[in-house]
Amino acid sequence: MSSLYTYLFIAALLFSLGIFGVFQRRSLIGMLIAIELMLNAASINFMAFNKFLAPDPIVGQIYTLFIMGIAAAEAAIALSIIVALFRRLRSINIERAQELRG
Amino acid sequence: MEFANFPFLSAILLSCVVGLLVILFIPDERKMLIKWVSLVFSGIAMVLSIYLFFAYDKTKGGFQFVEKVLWVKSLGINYHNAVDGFSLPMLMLTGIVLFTGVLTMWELETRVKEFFAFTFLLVAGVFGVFMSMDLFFIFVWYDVSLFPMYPLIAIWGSTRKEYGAMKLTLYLLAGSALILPGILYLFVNSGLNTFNLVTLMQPGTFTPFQQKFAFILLYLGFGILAGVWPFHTWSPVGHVAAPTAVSMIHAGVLMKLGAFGVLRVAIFLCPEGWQYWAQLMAVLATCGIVYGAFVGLAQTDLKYVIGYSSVSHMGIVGLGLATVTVEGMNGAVFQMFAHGVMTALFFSSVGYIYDKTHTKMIPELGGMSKTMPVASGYFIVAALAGIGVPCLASFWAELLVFISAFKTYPIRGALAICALVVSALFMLRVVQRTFYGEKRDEFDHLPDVSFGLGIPRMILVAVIVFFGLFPSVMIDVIQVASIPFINGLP
Amino acid sequence: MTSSFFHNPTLLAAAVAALLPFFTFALIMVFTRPYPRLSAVLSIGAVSVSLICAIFLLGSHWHLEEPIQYTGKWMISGDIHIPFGFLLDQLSLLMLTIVAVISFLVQVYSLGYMAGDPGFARYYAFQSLFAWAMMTMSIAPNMLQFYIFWELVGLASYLLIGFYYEKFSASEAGKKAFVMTRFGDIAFFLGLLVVLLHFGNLNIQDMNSVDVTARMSPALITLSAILIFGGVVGKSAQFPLLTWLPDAMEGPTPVSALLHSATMVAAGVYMFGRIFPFFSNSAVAMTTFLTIGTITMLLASTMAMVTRDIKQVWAYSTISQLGFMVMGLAAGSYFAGIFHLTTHAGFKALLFLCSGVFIHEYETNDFFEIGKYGGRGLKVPIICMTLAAAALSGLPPLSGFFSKEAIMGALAEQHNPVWLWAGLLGAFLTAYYSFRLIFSILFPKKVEAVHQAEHGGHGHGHEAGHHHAGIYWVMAWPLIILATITLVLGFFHTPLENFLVGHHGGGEAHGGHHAWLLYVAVGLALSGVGLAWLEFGRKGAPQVGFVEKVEPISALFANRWYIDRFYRLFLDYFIYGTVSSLFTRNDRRVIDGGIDGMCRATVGTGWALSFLQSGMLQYNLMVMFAVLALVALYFFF
Amino acid sequence: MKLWMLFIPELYCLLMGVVFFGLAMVARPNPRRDYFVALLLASIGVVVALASVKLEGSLFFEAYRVDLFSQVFKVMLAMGFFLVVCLCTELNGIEERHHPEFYLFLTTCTLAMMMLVSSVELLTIYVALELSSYSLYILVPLRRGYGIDVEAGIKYLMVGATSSAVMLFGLSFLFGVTHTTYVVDIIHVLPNVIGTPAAILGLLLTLCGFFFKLAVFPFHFWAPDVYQGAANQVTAYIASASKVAAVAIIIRMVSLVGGNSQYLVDVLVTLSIASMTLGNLVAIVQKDMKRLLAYSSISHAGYVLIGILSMSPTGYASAIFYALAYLVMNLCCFLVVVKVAQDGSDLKIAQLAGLHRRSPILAMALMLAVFGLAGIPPTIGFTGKFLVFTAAMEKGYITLVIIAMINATISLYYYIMVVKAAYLLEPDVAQPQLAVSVPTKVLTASLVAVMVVFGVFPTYLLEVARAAARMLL
Repeated sequence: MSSLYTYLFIAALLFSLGIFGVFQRRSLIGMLIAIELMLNAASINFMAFNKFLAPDPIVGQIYTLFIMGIAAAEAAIALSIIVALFRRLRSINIERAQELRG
Repeated sequence: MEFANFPFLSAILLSCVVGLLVILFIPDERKMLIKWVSLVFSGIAMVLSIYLFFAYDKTKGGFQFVEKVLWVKSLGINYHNAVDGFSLPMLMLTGIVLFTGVLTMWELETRVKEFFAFTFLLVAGVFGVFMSMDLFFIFVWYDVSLFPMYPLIAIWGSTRKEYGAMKLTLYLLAGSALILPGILYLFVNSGLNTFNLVTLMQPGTFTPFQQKFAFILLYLGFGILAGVWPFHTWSPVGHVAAPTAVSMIHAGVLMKLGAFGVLRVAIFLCPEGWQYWAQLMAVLATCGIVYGAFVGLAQTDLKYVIGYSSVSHMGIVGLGLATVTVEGMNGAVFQMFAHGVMTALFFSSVGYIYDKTHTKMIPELGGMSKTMPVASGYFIVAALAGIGVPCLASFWAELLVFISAFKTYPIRGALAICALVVSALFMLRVVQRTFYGEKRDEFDHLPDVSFGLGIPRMILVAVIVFFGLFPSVMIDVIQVASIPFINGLP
Repeated sequence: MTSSFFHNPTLLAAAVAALLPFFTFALIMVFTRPYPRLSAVLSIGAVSVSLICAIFLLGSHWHLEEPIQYTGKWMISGDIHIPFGFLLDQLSLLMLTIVAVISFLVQVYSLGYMAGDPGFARYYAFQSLFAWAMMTMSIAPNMLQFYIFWELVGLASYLLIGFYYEKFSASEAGKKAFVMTRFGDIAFFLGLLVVLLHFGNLNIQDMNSVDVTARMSPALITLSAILIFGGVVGKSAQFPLLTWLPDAMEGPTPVSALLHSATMVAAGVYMFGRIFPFFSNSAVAMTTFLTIGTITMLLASTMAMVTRDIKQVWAYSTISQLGFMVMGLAAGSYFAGIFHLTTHAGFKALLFLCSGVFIHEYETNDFFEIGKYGGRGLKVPIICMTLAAAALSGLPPLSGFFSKEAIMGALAEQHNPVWLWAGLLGAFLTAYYSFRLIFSILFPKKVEAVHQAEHGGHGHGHEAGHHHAGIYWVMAWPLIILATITLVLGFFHTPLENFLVGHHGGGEAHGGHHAWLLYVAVGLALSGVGLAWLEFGRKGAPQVGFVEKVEPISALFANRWYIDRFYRLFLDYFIYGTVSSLFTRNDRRVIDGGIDGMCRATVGTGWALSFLQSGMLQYNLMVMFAVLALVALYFFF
Repeated sequence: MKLWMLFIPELYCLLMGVVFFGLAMVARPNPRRDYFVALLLASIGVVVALASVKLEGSLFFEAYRVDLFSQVFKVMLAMGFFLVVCLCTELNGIEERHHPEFYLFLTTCTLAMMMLVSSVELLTIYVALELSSYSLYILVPLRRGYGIDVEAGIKYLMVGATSSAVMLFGLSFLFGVTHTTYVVDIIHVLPNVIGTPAAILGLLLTLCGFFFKLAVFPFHFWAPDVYQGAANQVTAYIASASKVAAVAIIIRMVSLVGGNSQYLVDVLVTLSIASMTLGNLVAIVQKDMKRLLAYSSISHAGYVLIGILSMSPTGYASAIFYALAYLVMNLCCFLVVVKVAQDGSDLKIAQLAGLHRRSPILAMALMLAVFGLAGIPPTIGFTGKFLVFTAAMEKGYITLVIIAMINATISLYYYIMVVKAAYLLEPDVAQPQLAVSVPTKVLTASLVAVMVVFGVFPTYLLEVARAAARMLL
């Protein structure tokens, strides 16, 4: 069971779920979480490839750590903008933000 | 010649560019100063171009007054100017039309500075195309000469000016959308890493297939500007919208740019493609001749009439080029020159009439010969030249083209010749409706062309008559280029 | 070359005769337009110099053996050589003289006729242009040069016919003349091109030599001959292009005189004569020409029988006489045609100039009116006109008699007698309509005093008082000279024949062969005169012609057999209504509309695509991933 | 030479960031002071970048390479930064107390991009890219008083975050296929395995992140909204400097393939045509100047891709040249936008009416810039297009070139509409003369001069671009 493809499959599933979440959630927070899922899929990939294929054993772990850190920063920025949006629209529903188009 | 090393060609270009810069630094309010500066610089350009025409050594032939400076080494681009029998008449034409155009716009009062600045930019481009021997520069100059048309028409024009200007500019630049790929195609396939026309035109540089392919791209691209049927509709619309001097330069010179491009780039580089597509060229040209004449018959706007007559006359140029004969080429180049001068005269007199009466609709005019005998006289001379009356320049051109066309394509040639009746009919119809008949009282008080404003028109008439009486002055120069070229064909 | 040029009096004279009027034209147009008198002096001076040169040339080459040809290069382009030069042979010398004489007389006459016209200087400029074009054409050595000046003749007549440009009908007539003759010219040009391509040369002497038959197939010769003859049809107003000529009298009367006698229309017949040997290579073509000439002659005669306009009568008579000339030439008699051309030039100019005096005096074109106003009071013109009309009718011993007899003789040589009968009928009709006019003026119906008084009061305006006598005599002298020519020219029949065809005209037909013909022809002419007398001349004559009594025929004739109507309809419905408007609509809708439609479609696509950028973020993301998926799919398939 | 000297431009940016951070700490806002400090520092930054052009070497365990390619881009970035700072005389779109932060984030973004162009290791690339993106995410909603800025900001962020997630996923595959994260090693391995689905998927997904930066279709959706929503100066920065960095990194990534993948070429051709066409067509119907420029930037992304997809040294060189040309022309346009909309509002095209009277020099600059964008000689824009097309033609992509030229013609339509507004239309209400200060005039004139002079004499820049492109291989 524990072959490379298992992990890749899980990662791909996770990634797809993330994409699905991005499409499906109207709440900005929900979309943000979905994006985190996609990032995690990438992390799993890195780890799996590192474990099964790469000569240097720690590259994948370093990547994952970095991804986590950067995702945290991203979440912080996103949340701050979401807050600003909430102040203006009294909502964090993306459907409300449709002023720019065309 | 002691002046042999003086860069005459660059001097012509510089007189335009320097004129442009000087005008840019003159304050808007000094209108007279701007006009005088324009006159002086355009005069220099004209004198130089006429000098070149007569200084060209016909016995030696080939490219003369060569100037060559390496420009971009890695792409093989040179600043390379030279003239031969084909470009000399064109240079002279440009010089004359520019000078007379500047004089024609002497009464302009709105946004004078910008007008002359754009005009000089445009003309610099035109001169550039005519003298350049490098494909890159030909294309650059070509585009430079096109885009000032937009502001020139849109700002100073008349009937539907924005529409006309937009249509013209887009249409013509769409043509360059075919030219650039064509040029690059040739550049890449030559494998010589050079844009130099003289190097590329050596026989055997391109395979027949490449020539056929590139030729059609270049022919259509340049042909749009030459008003090749059915890509001609920008021309009447644009002419109608444009102000007088711009119409003069545009119909007089710019349309020749297209035909010259076909000659200089397409035909020079792809002679086999030329021979292959000549049939098609002849068909389109004949269509243009016949069609232009018939459509001109139904027009009620003076400028539309001239626009369609241009389509018809440029068809003659196309037909001449399509014959692949010495006479045809001579006739075509001569026709470019003759038509240029003639159309300039046309537009300058129509422009004057329009300025004074504020109409160019034929039904609203009438009896203008009584009201403005001189202005009408100039128009009538132009109309007669347009009909192809002997001893006016375009007669010879048409004669040569028709003889060679009849020789090569009897049916199409005969059709084109028959269109002469129609063109006579529509020209005379216009002359009759506009200038003859009862005069109209509402135009009584309008002044006729003054002596000063008459000068440019006199120059044009003199040129038409001079080359009508002494066609060999022109033909001898042209065939210095055409005979070796045709003889060198594979 | 220049030195030899100046030492050779022949060439010098030819050059001066041909080119001087052009310089006058240029001078007047550029410099002396504001000075009418100076312009007239210049123009008349030039034409008189030309006249002197022409007469000198004619005199010094009366016994010319070989034609003198001088050519210089005008333009050479590749294989096409367009020379400029002179071919002096009998025919061209004769023509040169005719043109010079008539031009000179007309210009002198115009001093009186055009006096006070605002366009006086312009008039003389155009006259000079006309003279130049015609004379240079006459002596052209090469058909290309011939064609070029042929066109210029057309131009000059356009300018002169439309001289009174404020008058709609005048400018219309000018246009009509130009376009209709242009129609013929196109055929002419095409014919020349056929010859040029297959024969390789347009030198008149070469075309007239026997080389042609060797180098061109008979079919080609016929084709090119018929095409070239198209030019004659246009210029000489032959059927079916004959309707421009009657309208052309809208120009000043002296112009009509010039046009109808020695220049414009004569050019056509002259061209026929010029390359007569070439034409006679093709029997088919010659028969065609004969037919055309006959039809023209008869049609024009019938038209002349019903009109009331003095100038139109002469115009129709010109057409019918041109028909005669073409018939004569086509029947194979070179001399007959040219001789009739010569005599016709004289008496037709006379007729028009006389009419001009009447018109100038009474300011009407209707000859019944002129008669009522007392036209016969003007002695010189009426005598001259009667004389000329008699010549026109072919009454002996006037010039017309001799030339017409020559033509009849030639027609009698034809196998088919139809041509001769047609010719005789024509002669009868000619006599009838000429004298219809003459008698109407001579013996008007009861003169009403009112008209006289009215006329005397303000009939012909301001100039009547002061310059009347002077102007009258300026106009009268040319009449007298022409009348003299008409009287005596007939007796130069034999010398002229010797001059023209003497040495190589072996098989020429001669009036003498058919003595009976002479009597028949004269008899018919006289009976025509008699009929006219019965209807118009005698006391209490009804002054209504026999044709006019039959309404439909009269209408048919008066409307020129509806040829004009047909052209009008053709122009309106076919050219303007169908071709031109179809093309225009195609241009606006299809070609231009297509371009505009493309532009609109582009903008429309842009507008449609802008909805892709919906405000909804997730739709955008979906598009993004969808495209990504498509790209990935493309890889796998 | 010390190793840290290779890092000087970045260090200098860091220093600038520290200064602005300090200024942000100071309580009382003083826009004039902030502006002059920024201008001074930015101009020195250009000098520093120029001075370090010749440096070569590598840092951080080979993860960071300093060569002509990267240094040229750094100079462009420093120039772009400097020019954007020049536009900040009337920074009315952003609240005064936020000015130091504005400069701070501009600086960090520039720093990140400088690092991006030098990065030759996947993680470094990722980090640098994210840093630059995050700075921009914050800059966009900084605008004051306009409801749309936050919406634009959140859309930017969401699209950006999604794209970078996709890119990361792709990076993981690249890592999996090549077993390394160093570009140098990938260059050796990748061409051999580029036929495999995993490799191609990895590369494609990786490129998504960069396409997002460059606003290539279909990753362009943020561009119009962000251009319109952000403050004018921020938009200017996004439109110019950020695009240049994106071009650099895309060149770097595509060159990994070594020209072996027809599939990748097809994809790039498709995307390039789609970008050009979509950008040009939609731009036609725009009313807002910045939105129009956004769509124009989408189409220009397509043109740049033509150079890149040629996958030849000349192609990369032409793309570099094009990026520079685009930087200059675009900044010139934004200069006019900023100066005409002095209150920091959005500029409608109709508001340009009468510009030729209000300020002839701005009108002329606008016309030249716009014609340059349309690719009309003798501007640098034409030369850029010419080079790009030449490169494509050398590979025989004639259809692509013809389509691109037709697109250029279409684009001319809306560019001319801009010129028409500036030169032809008269405003409904008479507008006062625009006060254009002398420095602005000098700036305008020099931008125009650069556009024309390097359009006519492209040799020098072209040689630099070629030398830079040679560094890649």
